[in-house]
Amino acid sequence: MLPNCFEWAWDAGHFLFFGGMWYTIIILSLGMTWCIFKTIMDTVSGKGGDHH
Amino acid sequence: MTQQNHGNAHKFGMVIDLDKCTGCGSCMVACMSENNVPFKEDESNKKDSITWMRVYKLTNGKSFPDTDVCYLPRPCMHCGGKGDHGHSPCVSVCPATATDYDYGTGIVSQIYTRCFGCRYCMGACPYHARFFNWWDPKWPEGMEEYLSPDVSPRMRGVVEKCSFCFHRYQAAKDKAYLEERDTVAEEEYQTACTQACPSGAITFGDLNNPDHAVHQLVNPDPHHCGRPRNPKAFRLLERLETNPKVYYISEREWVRKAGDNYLDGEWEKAKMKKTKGHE
Amino acid sequence: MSELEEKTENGSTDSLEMGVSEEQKAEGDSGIGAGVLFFIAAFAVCFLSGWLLFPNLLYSKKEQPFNFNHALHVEEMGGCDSCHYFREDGSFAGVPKLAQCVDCHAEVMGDTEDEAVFVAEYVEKEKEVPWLIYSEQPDCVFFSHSAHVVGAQMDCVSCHGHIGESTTMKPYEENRITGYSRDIWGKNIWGFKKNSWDRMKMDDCAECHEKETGSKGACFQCHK
Amino acid sequence: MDSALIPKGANRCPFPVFATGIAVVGVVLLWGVYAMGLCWIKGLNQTNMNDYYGFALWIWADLAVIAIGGGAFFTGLLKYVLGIDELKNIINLAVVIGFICYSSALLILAIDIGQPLRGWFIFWHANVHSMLTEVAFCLSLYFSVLTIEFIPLILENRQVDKVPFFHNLSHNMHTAMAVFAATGAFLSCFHQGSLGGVAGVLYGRPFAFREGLLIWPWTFFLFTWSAAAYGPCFTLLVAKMVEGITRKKLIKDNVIHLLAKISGWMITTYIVAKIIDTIYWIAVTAPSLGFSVMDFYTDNAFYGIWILFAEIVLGGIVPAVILITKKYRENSKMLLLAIILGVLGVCLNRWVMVLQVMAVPVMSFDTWALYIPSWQEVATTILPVAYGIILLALAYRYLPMFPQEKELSTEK
Repeated sequence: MLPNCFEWAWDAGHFLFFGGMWYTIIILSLGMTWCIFKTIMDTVSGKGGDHH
Repeated sequence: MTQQNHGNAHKFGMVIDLDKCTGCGSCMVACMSENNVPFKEDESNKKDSITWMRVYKLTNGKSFPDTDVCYLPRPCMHCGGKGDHGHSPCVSVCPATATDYDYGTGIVSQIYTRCFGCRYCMGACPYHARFFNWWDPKWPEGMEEYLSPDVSPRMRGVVEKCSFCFHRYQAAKDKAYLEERDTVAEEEYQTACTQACPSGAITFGDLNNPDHAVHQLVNPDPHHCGRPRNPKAFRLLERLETNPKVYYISEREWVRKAGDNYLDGEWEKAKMKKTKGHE
Repeated sequence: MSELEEKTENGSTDSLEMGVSEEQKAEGDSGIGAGVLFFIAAFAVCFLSGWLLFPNLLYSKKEQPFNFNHALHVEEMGGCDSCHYFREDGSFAGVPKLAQCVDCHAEVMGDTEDEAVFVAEYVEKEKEVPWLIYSEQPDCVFFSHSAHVVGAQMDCVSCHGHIGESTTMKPYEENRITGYSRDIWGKNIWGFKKNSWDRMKMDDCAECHEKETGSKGACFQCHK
Repeated sequence: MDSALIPKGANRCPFPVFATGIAVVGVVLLWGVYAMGLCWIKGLNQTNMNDYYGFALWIWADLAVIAIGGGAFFTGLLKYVLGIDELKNIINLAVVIGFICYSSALLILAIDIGQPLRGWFIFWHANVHSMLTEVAFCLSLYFSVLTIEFIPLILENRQVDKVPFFHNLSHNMHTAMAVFAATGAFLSCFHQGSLGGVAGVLYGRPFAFREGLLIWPWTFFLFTWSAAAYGPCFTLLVAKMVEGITRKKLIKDNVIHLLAKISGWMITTYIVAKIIDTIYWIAVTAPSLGFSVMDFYTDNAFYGIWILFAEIVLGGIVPAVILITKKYRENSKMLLLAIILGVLGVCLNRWVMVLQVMAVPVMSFDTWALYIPSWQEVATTILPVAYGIILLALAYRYLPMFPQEKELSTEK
């Protein structure tokens, strides 16, 4: 599962499966990182708060 | 799952002569004591008690005086799976690789410390050869001293099953190594049930070795995943393509028919084809 | 409108009206500095406690019943197999039983304290020595000494290290959670190993098996 | 008492009434937690499962909640990816329901395994060829997607929203939501499917086994499709229930009818595929393994052919016809009937694919096995329902879950 994790068997199935898994995890974490980063920038520049 | 442990492939298997089996249950008892199989305080409910080897009672459904009974001992079938590639029904579904197919021996393993008890393999096995430890094993006082050190006892919440007494193979190999032999002789590796059977109904050996009794009894067809060429021999649920390594022999036609499921009229056709094929 | 609501609403408009003043900015800078310092300090504390404290917490140390001098015995008796031998059926005898030791140690042989303890406590009382076995594998593991020593012609050192040259017994360290010996999990908390005998985990077996036999093996090869 | 937390302009029942309601459901929840504790401490012998019934009530509940929770991914797909904007008025509800369903499913899985402390083996020692592994990975990942989708709604709580950071975070997460929703839909396709695959790959069980495409049996695709089809039915049913309990109109009819129509067409296509699959199974698959279809439905006290009829006709064709016909769909009683039948239908399908699979004998000399769940199993199955009611009640009370609520209340 992780690069340093010992796999008893390693074949194309693992490659596809974990490839898909890491791809998804990366998309999700990049998405959240972007959200939080942009929020910090927005908040520092004084956006948001009283109006909605 | 594609392990490169093909090597000098043995294919250990079992042949059970149902006409010799008296249903005495010695094989079940021998198996339980050999393999430290735990038991419950109340064994009356058979659906959650563990017997790696279980003897089923079959009847031909006819009334007296034509009634006939057959006892059918059922260990783990150590299925080779479709095409005999080692993708047994249970091995291919286990999410944690707690069970695998050994290409060197054809034996399906079960590792109790890896199993986390999802029981998917039990759902996959049509033979009900797999058992779940619903309770922690509890032995009567003093009995723990009599457990076999060669088989690890199981904890609650894991699945277990017949291993073809693999520890006996290990012991036989140990001796062979020490004596600097490459091979284990037929009689050196025999399962506990085989040796316990008083009527000699069970035969055990290497199906790939033409010198072994099991091979001679069933004459497995290598081009059809080991399907028996002996017309009196059959495997349970042959049509599912699980390719078991346990064969049964019976002279009685109704017993052979009970080994699989047939639609109306199919058995007669199959029989015709089989006899024709062997002429 | 509730009190709470009023407060928060006023609070938020206040800060907005004031904007970010110079004073606040300066405060913020020193705040960041303090934060960084705090982070580094906390990291150091966690790191060091993890490095130094954790192994001690994880492993309990036990002393052997008395000290055993391997080097001396090897010198007197010859190779490892004079005490650790194979039985006829191919199984490995492991740590010698008292009966074997008594062959020589029926009476006190040297003048060491350990020898006195051994004879007085065990030989005379006919009690087996409760040795703590450094390389004891969990119950689920099958290991064939004959396959490795006879079959593959491996020497003892490859897995057990230079224990035959030792004059003292190190303390036995037991993992408090699993109950296994530390020699199985490995000395190094990071999992690095320098020598083939530093660790005896499944991965180590598989690594060598793959190299030597071309296959990591099937489960039942090493499990029971 | 808690008026500061309630969305502006929304009308909620007095706090003591609310608290009493929560307390009543809470008692049921505690009962379930007690049973769960028993299963964890004493083991699975607390259940009536046995070696014939390795998969039982829980796994059915697991598959059922995931199927009916499918409204979240499908509505999300329609709204964020395909851009059907009206659905923004029901998406919050769909997400909350999805969150409840998936967290429940994960909890059930954690109770169901014999060695819960080894649960991580499924990730760490994964056998990627097992459908269950795929289920576990996609389920956990999709649950994180649902959490991400749920967060902005929580941040819209009146007090939380006042904090600039949270306000901006909510806004930004909405902006990126299409990415998350698309990822969620991708994950959902696989895990709904792999749940179907769990039964479909069992080639030792002719009742469950199906041929398929590459490594995926037909049940893989049928499960994904049915979850997308019936999930919205459950979303609508919950919406109707919330409206009934609060005696308020919360979602405009055009939104309801739109989702009902989409669901109807999905069910129609699904049921056509299901019928084809069933016919092929009856005519080809089962006979090739030596079984005639009636072998699966006779000789036992419970599983008659009625179950196949109920699943396909009552739970499939009937709701499909109602939902795709404008006249019936816009009749509120017929609509309610259709969504109830739909939800029951998909739950029945999951029941059949778990429990009947285990009950059917395979060896010719074996017998049918039926089982009755123990109270511990029932309690742990009800536990997620109680938890869901509480979470939904909290979300309704404190979060602006229904964007049209204000408008609809002033209209009155």
